[in-house]
Amino acid sequence: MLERPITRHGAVSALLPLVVEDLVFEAGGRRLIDGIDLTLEAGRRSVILGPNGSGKSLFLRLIHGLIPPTSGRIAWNGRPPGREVRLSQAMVFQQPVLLRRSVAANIDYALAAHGFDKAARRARTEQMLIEAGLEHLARQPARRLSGGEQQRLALARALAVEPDVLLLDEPTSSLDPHATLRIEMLIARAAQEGVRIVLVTHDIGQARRFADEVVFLHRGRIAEHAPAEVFFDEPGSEAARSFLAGELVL
Amino acid sequence: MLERPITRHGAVSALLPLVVEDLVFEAGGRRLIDGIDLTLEAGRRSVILGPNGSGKSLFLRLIHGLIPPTSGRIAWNGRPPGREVRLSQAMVFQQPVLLRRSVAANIDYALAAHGFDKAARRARTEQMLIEAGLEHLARQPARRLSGGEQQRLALARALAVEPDVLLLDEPTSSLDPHATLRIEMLIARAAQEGVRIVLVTHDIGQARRFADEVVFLHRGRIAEHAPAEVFFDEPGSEAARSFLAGELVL
Amino acid sequence: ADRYIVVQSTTSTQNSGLLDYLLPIFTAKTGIEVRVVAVGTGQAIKNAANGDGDVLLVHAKAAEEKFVAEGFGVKRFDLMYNDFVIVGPPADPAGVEGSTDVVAALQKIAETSAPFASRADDSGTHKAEMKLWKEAGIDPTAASGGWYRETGSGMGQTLNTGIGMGAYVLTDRATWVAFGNKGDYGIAVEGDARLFNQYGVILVNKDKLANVKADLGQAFVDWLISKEGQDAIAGFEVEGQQLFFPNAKGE
Amino acid sequence: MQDFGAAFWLAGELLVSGDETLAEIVVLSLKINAGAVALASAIGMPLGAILAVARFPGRQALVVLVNSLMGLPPVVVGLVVYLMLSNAGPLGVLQLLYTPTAMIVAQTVLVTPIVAALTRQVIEDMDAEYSEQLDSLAVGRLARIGTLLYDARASLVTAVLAGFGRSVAEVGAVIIVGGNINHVTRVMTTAIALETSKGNLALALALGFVLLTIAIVVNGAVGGLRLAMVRDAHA
Amino acid sequence: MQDFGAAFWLAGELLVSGDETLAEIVVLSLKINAGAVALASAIGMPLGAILAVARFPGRQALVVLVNSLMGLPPVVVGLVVYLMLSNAGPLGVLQLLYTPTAMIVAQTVLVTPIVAALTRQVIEDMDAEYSEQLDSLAVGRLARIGTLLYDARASLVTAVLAGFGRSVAEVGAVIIVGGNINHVTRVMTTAIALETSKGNLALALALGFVLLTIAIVVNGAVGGLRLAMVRDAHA
Ligand SMILES: Nc1ncnc2c1ncn2[C@@H]1O[C@H](COP(=O)(O)OP(=O)(O)OP(=O)(O)O)[C@@H](O)[C@H]1O
Ligand SMILES: Nc1ncnc2c1ncn2[C@@H]1O[C@H](COP(=O)(O)OP(=O)(O)OP(=O)(O)O)[C@@H](O)[C@H]1O
Ligand SMILES: [Mg+2]
Ligand SMILES: [Mg+2]
Repeated sequence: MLERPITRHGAVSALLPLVVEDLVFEAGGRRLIDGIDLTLEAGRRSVILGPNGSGKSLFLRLIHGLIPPTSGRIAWNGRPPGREVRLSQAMVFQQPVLLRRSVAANIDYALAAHGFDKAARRARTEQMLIEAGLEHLARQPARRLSGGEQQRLALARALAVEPDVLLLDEPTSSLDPHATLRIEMLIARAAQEGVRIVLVTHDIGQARRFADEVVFLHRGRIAEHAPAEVFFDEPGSEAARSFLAGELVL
Repeated sequence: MLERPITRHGAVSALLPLVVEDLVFEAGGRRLIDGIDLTLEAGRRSVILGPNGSGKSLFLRLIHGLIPPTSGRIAWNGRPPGREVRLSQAMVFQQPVLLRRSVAANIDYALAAHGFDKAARRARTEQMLIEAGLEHLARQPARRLSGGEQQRLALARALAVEPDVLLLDEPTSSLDPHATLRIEMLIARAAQEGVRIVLVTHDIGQARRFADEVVFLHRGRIAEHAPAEVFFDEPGSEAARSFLAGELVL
Repeated sequence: ADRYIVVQSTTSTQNSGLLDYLLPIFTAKTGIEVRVVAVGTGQAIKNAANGDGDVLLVHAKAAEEKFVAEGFGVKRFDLMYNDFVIVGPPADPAGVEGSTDVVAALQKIAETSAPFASRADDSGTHKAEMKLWKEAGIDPTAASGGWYRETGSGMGQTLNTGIGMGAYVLTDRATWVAFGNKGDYGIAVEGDARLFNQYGVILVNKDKLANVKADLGQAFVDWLISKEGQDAIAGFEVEGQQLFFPNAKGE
Repeated sequence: MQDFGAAFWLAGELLVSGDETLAEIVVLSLKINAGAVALASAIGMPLGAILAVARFPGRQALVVLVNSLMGLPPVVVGLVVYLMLSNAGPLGVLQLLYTPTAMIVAQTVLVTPIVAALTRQVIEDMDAEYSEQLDSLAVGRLARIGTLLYDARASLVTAVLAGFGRSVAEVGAVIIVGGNINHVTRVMTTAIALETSKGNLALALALGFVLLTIAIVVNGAVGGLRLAMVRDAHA
Repeated sequence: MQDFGAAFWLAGELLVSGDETLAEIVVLSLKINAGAVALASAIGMPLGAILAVARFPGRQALVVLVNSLMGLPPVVVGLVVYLMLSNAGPLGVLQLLYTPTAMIVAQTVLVTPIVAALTRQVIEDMDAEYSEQLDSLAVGRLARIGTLLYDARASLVTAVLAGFGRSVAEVGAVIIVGGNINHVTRVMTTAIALETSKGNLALALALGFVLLTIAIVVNGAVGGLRLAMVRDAHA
């Protein structure tokens, strides 16, 4: 089972709060992120909801520092996102990008990038493969895995490096119901151990099970940012109301 | 809205029944599809369920003729799968493969491949974009779409060619709840108009809403093949029971 | 430009600038364009034998006579001559500078194992060189890779190489005088009658090779060996020095 | 070393002076290379794509052969073309020897394997992603090759530029089949070889710099086109 | 045309007879080409990968330059190396002119841009997929380049083979810096050029066939390696 007694990168809250101010991202002649102001405090589990194309993935990539914003500020406890900050973070992409190597080598690679030594890598890789239910596939080429297996591997790789912040972009969309529950438990445990989790999902059930607070994105803006009870029981915005009702949101 | 009064390729049942006999597929030293016997009749909506890595995607690719089986027979109303047969079929892959072209061009391309003439292509592309809620993205590069938008485009492209058989591999895994319902309606209407649908999904709710019959795969074998009511109410196999209960299935 | 002929020639006539000087005079007079393909002697003869030239202009008498004897050429004419010289570095390791006895000079070079760069490409120049070694009673190829360096290249390239490695080189005077990369080299051996270098011109035989432009080619050969052509050759100078000496006997 | 300085000066002078002989040579070089690269691309790209996509016995051997033909010695190609076009050869009646056409033919033979081999690699990589989707769409063989070539066009530019590089730098083949005839078949590289053999090293170098300048201009233009392509290729 | 037949015969005879002079030439050719391709790959691959990945002002210009350098005329490279290594040149003291080492240097200069330009293309295509994931893993610059080169190794084989093709076929540069000296610096291509200038076309062709046979053997071996690579590269 996942042992995570201490985080490798010092105090858990070292990267928090995340403060986003007037964030704008434009591409292809469209304003895709349209002035987002947001503060994420330590110690909570945030879920980002929103219709397809509302900018959830872009938002994660922006705060992770993978793409430069058109304007606005992003600060992790005062530090702009960059390699230093990312060394204490991990992200699971909506579409897993696996290296052209074996399943085990994919995890080992991430560990090496984060400075784990050889012995630690070996042990941790094995442990993570078991957590993700992939131990029987350790020597298989990663890119030949089934969709769900790929997603589990991406998650195992992200958890392996013991991040302080975990950004998850629909991490269970291809998982079977049982695997979904199991992964949710893994994530929940990490959260308990102090990992700051930001989860994008379309699974409202999952959002309900997991969220302390909800950020609802709509057309590149924050339509609502509220504690989970408030959001699910009495959403403040029209867009969120109709989203939860499964109605048309454009 | 989608108009589909007649199918382009003659009698709807021309490709049915699908008869699969003793199908085996091996790769990487493993037996991944392990002796499947199955007959799919016309006029029903089949859902394939099973845990990650049980062989659902491989099975779809096999019957679509995308990969040659190690042994066994596949016959669509007596004809082996091949280009001829595929001309009356369409498949939505678990991970959409979009051409390096615009959104509209992706649909137009599929239509051209299926012999639609220029005027028809124009009209149908526009119609499908509206169906999929992508009309405002028509000129965008397809590969820059959001995950959900990509999945919708792949679906629109598959529906566009008016197939007689539609193979869907988790087509709504990245869709928001509303889009999921909308796409389900599109698929249901196609089914009503006589399109034979085979759907792989991990969304048990979706399976319940949609299935006439369920094929439950487990470790490359058919653990159960039953009418939907039977499967969901009193599953015959241990594996299916625990799958539905969200328990450990290995 | 329909009225043109192709001349297969050695590189010395081209590299020295003779043809650039001569041909416009001929073309102005007759309206016949002359296209020169300047290659190794062997290649020139082979090309002509394939019918890919109308006139052959080389300096390897034995090979030329064979060419005519086999019916590829109509008739061989002496055209002009110049002479070979041995060029060498100022240090003169073999002590041959100022010598007019080429055979003795070669013997000295061999004795002292001073580097000598040979074209070794079966060209007219190379054949002349081998003849001289034979007269000196030496088989230099035994030392190939040692002091005797077979460059397997054209005259210009062999000069570049020889000068680069401080070797003596046998070259025709015309190429040498016009050569642009002399470095600190100078002529070490010259003036021996055995260094005589005869050029010949041959019209390719139309009876054997149907595509030959016999009329135009004949006009060129005729002009070259005419008084006018011969005078033109004599008039060609580089740095105030006459490089070719006409000696056609006329028809 | 003074040769370098002299060569730069000379190159500058040559470029500025608009020397007529030089202009003639440059234009002929460009014509021949453009012709050869166009032909080689027209043959090599579909050939490479077919090799990438088709599955038939002996395919692997053919791939090795095409890769090997990137190492065709220019002199050998020159000789073969010469023997074909020579008056003594089977195509002698065409009277193409010592013409720019002959040079284009020889260059095309040299460049085609390069374009084909590099295209095969690019298309094979792209087909790994597209293959099953195109199968599913029941795309025919010909259309498939067209699709892959079209969608990979931004990457294929480099293959064509590699072919252009070989062609523009090449001397061994064109000097044999062209004959380096002044005003008729003299191109940049044969002129460079000639000046080198005359010992005019500075002039040879200067011509080399001019040639390189031309190559840079061509590559820059193509590079610009490619960028535009990538921009609306949605890559 | 009888030349072709004669050439085939001769080539067969040469290959079978185990002619000593030929063996010497073949061995030297292989040594020089192997050395040059190894050096060019060691320089060109990282260079190409850096060009593919790094973002800095002037990068686009550098890409154009490297692409252009694929069109470096061998004679010019030969001249430049000659002027550097000649006794009058800055590196004259090394006494490398007319040695195999000088030939390796010249070939390396010629081949490096080819490997670099083709590597850039391959790595750029792969980086389009890997880039954000590697960023997310906080992979450092150096490690990133290593990763991309390693994961793309099956595709990079073609780039190296293209370099080998250029190197093995090249004559213009090696004849200038090597001097084509019998028993010292004579390689296949310079031998072919020599036999051509002697008018021994059949022998020249035969040597060409021998060279091509060698190229095919090398490519076949590399192709086999590559297949094994792809198999466990999980591509
Ligand atoms: N590089 C880009 N160029 C142009 N448009 C882009 C680019 N990246 C994203 N977009 C557009 O920005 C919008 C938001 O994209 P994003 O991926 O953030 O959506 P999302 O909220 O994650 O949606 P989904 O639920 O479908 O994953 C989409 O409409 C998408 O088409
Ligand atoms: N080409 C291949 N080589 C080796 N193993 C393969 C190959 N293709 C698939 N597999 C393996 O076969 C098994 C079944 O794969 P498949 O993609 O059919 O699963 P699936 O049922 O669709 O799972 P998921 O729900 O995760 O999509 C997996 O364990 C996968 O790793
Ligand atoms: Mg997204
Ligand atoms: Mg699957």
